[in-house]
Amino acid sequence: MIGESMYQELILEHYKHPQGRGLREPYDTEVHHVNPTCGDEITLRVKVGDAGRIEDVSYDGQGCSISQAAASVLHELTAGSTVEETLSVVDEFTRLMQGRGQVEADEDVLGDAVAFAGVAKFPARVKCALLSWMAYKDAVVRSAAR
Amino acid sequence: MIGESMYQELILEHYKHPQGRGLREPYDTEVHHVNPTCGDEITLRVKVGDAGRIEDVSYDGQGCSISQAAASVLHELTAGSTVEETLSVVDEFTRLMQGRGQVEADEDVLGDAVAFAGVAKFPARVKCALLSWMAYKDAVVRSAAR
Amino acid sequence: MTSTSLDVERIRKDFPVLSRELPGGRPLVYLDSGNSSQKPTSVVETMREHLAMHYSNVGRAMHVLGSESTEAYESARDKVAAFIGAPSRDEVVFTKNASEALNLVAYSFGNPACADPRFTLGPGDEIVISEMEHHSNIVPWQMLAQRTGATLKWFGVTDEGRLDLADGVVTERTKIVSVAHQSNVLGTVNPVADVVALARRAGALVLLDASQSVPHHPVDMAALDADFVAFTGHKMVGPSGIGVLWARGELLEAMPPFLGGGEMIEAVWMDRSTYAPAPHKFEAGTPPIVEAIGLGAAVDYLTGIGMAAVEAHERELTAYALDALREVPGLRLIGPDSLDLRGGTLAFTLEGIHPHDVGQILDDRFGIAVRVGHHCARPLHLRFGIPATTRASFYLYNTTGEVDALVRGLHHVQKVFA
Amino acid sequence: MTSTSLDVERIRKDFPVLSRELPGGRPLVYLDSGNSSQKPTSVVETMREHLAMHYSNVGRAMHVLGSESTEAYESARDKVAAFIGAPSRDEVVFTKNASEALNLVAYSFGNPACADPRFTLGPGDEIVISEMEHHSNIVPWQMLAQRTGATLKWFGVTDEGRLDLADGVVTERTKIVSVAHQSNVLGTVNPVADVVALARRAGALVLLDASQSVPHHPVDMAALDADFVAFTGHKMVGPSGIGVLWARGELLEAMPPFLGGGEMIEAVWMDRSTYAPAPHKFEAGTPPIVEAIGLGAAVDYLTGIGMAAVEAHERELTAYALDALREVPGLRLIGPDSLDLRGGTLAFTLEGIHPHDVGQILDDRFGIAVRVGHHCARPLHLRFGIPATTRASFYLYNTTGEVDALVRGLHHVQKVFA
Ligand SMILES: Cc1ncc(COP(=O)(O)O)c(C=O)c1O
Ligand SMILES: Cc1ncc(COP(=O)(O)O)c(C=O)c1O
Repeated sequence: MIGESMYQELILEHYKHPQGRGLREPYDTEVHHVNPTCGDEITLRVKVGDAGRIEDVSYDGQGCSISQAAASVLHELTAGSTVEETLSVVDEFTRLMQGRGQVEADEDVLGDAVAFAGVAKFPARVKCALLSWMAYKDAVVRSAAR
Repeated sequence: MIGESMYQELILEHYKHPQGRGLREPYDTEVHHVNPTCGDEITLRVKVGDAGRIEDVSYDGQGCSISQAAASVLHELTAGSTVEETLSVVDEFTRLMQGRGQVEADEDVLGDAVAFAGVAKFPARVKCALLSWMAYKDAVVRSAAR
Repeated sequence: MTSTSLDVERIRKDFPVLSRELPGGRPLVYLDSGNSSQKPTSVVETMREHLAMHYSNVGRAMHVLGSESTEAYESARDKVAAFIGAPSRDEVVFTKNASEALNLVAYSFGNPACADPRFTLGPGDEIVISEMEHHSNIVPWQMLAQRTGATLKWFGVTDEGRLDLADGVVTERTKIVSVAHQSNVLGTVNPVADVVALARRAGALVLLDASQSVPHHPVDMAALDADFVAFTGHKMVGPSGIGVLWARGELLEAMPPFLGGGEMIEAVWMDRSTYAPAPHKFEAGTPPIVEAIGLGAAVDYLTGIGMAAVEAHERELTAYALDALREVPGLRLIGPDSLDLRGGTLAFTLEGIHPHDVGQILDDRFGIAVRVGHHCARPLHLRFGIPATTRASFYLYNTTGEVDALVRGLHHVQKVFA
Repeated sequence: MTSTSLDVERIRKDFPVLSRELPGGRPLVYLDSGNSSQKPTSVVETMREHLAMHYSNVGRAMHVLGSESTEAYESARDKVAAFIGAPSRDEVVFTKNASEALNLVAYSFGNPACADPRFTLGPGDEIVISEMEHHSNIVPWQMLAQRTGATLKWFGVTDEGRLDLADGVVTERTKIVSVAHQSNVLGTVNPVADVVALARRAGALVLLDASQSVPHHPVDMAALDADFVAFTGHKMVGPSGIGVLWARGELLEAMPPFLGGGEMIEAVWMDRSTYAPAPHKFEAGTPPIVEAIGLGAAVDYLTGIGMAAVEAHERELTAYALDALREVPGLRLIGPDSLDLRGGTLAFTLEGIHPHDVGQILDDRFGIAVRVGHHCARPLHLRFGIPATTRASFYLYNTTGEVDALVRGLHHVQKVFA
């Protein structure tokens, strides 16, 4: 009972109908991240346009509902934002996830991603939620470094 | 109190006045044994004469009263016996020492060595009592093998 | 239905956690003993009592506490030796877990300081493992191959989840064959005699990873006829922090030491050392004293129940569970689906639902603890083309009622993700 | 006289064994904490409670018990990191004891699979230790030298029992300098800053064996400025079966893995693996879970008392004991006889009486537990031309009354052997 709150309708919805899934061209950087605890994997591509505006985040992978839904939510949240804006959302999301359930989520910053708040109570699942977000951060940092 | 019985007068006597101590010529075999737990060492020489009669057991070493007294008692017990006779005393002594205090000593076989019965209750000291006796057994086995 | 072999209700009372109510009022249904088992009160209390009232270092100490600890530690070795039918107590080496035991053996190969031809290893020489191994029986050999230039080879696994003892894997160049006695995913019990025969013909040594067999079956070193056997305390109602390597005495003598330090020596000079005889040669430093004593209590506990009865009980549970799981739509069992040569470990996938989600909902909703993921056997999962499975593993304290709970739980999971 | 720094009577109540009556009605006078310390109730009960009610495997398990165990295990790491002032919790690696930690570092040198120039080692390269080391900081380096052809060198020890940092020992060829922070025989606290400066100038890494310092002094990783620090749980009121390696994160990253297996990997294929980041990279298999949790409780206990207070108390005891032992005829102290840079470990010989006999009679007659022998430091004893010493070592629960008992005991021993 306790934790079923983790499986928010919204998460199941994104899992069943993932947004922006599939690897697309063109892209600046492609990264591949793995969660060794469970074998979940994601390949993620980022295309950054003028003025640091994200043009596309495309991805493919395998994993549980949490990791898949998190990627879908990430795709939605990044669309049309600047790298800088998205990185502050990533930071807030990371803070929420690593807060062991003690951190209050900032819904204004997180939007739909707030649905993952329940995951923070399950240390073993935090990595699932973060997989695509960490991959994204890695990808934009590498893009910028080029 | 309990264990002071271990320090029988006889043991202290042998320790203070060791019998046959010192390395002598001639000899058939010399062995060097070490008790790594405490650093006690013994060098022991055996000279076997006709009909398997022990002509001399000479030794030198350093160690606690138990190990020194055991060597002295060994020297006395072997003098003039045959290898075969002494090995059965060694076996009985070993049985007593490894008996964790549960074994009844056979005084007829062991003679003075029966004074070490109390040592068997102290596993860490058993090796001290056995050091010279094991060295002796090793030496006569090697003598025989030559 | 209750088991005919064991008085499970009485046994369950020995394991305090099994009566625990989890947050939210869920009872605990612990089906994760293949990962680590629960501990009976006798083990917990033996450790507590020793730590509180009799503890000191072993071997080196010569006072009352020292002899009490040494006596208890060494008698744990006697108990383990008797439990596994070891020809000699001196063949029982205490390690921190099965992984250390496996690494210890791996590190004894290809060590330039050891000239024994059985343990030399270099380019051209071969190491043989299998595709169903736990990472702890894969990675040490990969690392050994990297250090020495030797070649790592492996037996495949059949679609049914059996070891494929194909020709040509073991050759004249093979120095060591290291395989699981029982797979921690498939439940498969491997044909030890066949593996040993193959290895002997090639002149190779045999290591059995018995981490999943010793806790669940009567296992006898003499009957197995392997050269090395590794297992771990925490999976056999013993504590964490203690494992066992059994090896033929003659091999322990030939092997170079692994960890250097206090207690494993005979004499030390600045520039060289001589080593103590086995088992101490392989037990450097202060050993897991209280953990070994706890393992001794675990072995007493299992012996009191009887390993044949434990095995029979798990067999009944497994038969029951195989039948019950067959009824779950979309469930694919990974591993043998008959009782033949298999233990009580059932790994499966549910069509369209990630094992993570299965495990989490079983836990969240019903307090059912299963393991999800690749169970430290990623290559085996790659072999079956799946990233992960859900695994239920049974032990002496499990009931058919718990199997029923699992099946109900799986139906619920399917409803959530429908 | 009672200590002014600590409420020792209250502390003694935390250690149940200290109230124990030994067979024959002797009280226990435990002066062997340098060998292994006693455990407070809080440590014993934390372990009991965890084993009985919260136990499961860590990391890999994703159910309630799994997250309780993981949380407890990882928070023990946080506690240890805070206790030693580690810049990052990820620099704290759990091992089974200090010996494993020291071997882990030794095995990271000269591994053909690691190209990092700091860790390559071969003929011509040098390893530097000292003559006052514990066997656990000698034998791993002898074995490394044997495997690689490198040369083992060492600092001598002065007659007073100080490290002799003579010129020419550390050279350009030195890759690693590994010395004790505090000697387990002499009590000497070594000048870490000088050793580190010497090593840095030569471009060598520095390992400190802090097995005897971390339990007795406030120790801060940042202040020490070494590269590696090893210590052990059982000497710091923690359980057996758990040790710690601290190392700079950057070095942990550069080092090859030591033990291979579950949990230390990122991904495994049959022919290769990638590894998890530190600390997990060095924690193969099921770790000593309950033992780490017990060490966490030990650290909480020591922190509650305050390490500065522990240090001050031991200093008082040492001052008192140095004075008292000076009065025993024929007693020769091995080690510094002033309070300067020394801890509460007093090793000595009694003219004409073997330490074995001293120890046994102290125990038999008075229940006084001291250690006798070479204390796993045989080369140091060879250096002083003696086979063995008697060693009294103090901890937070000892009293000046116990020092008096020791002195009375020694007088009795002399009477027996007069
Ligand atoms: C200075 C020193 N180093 C290393 C060790 C080894 O510690 P452990 O036995 O826990 O491996 C000890 C204690 O035995 C010690 O005193
Ligand atoms: C088959 C098998 N081998 C080895 C291991 C490793 O055991 P440990 O984690 O105790 O080192 C396990 C369990 O984790 C296992 O199931």
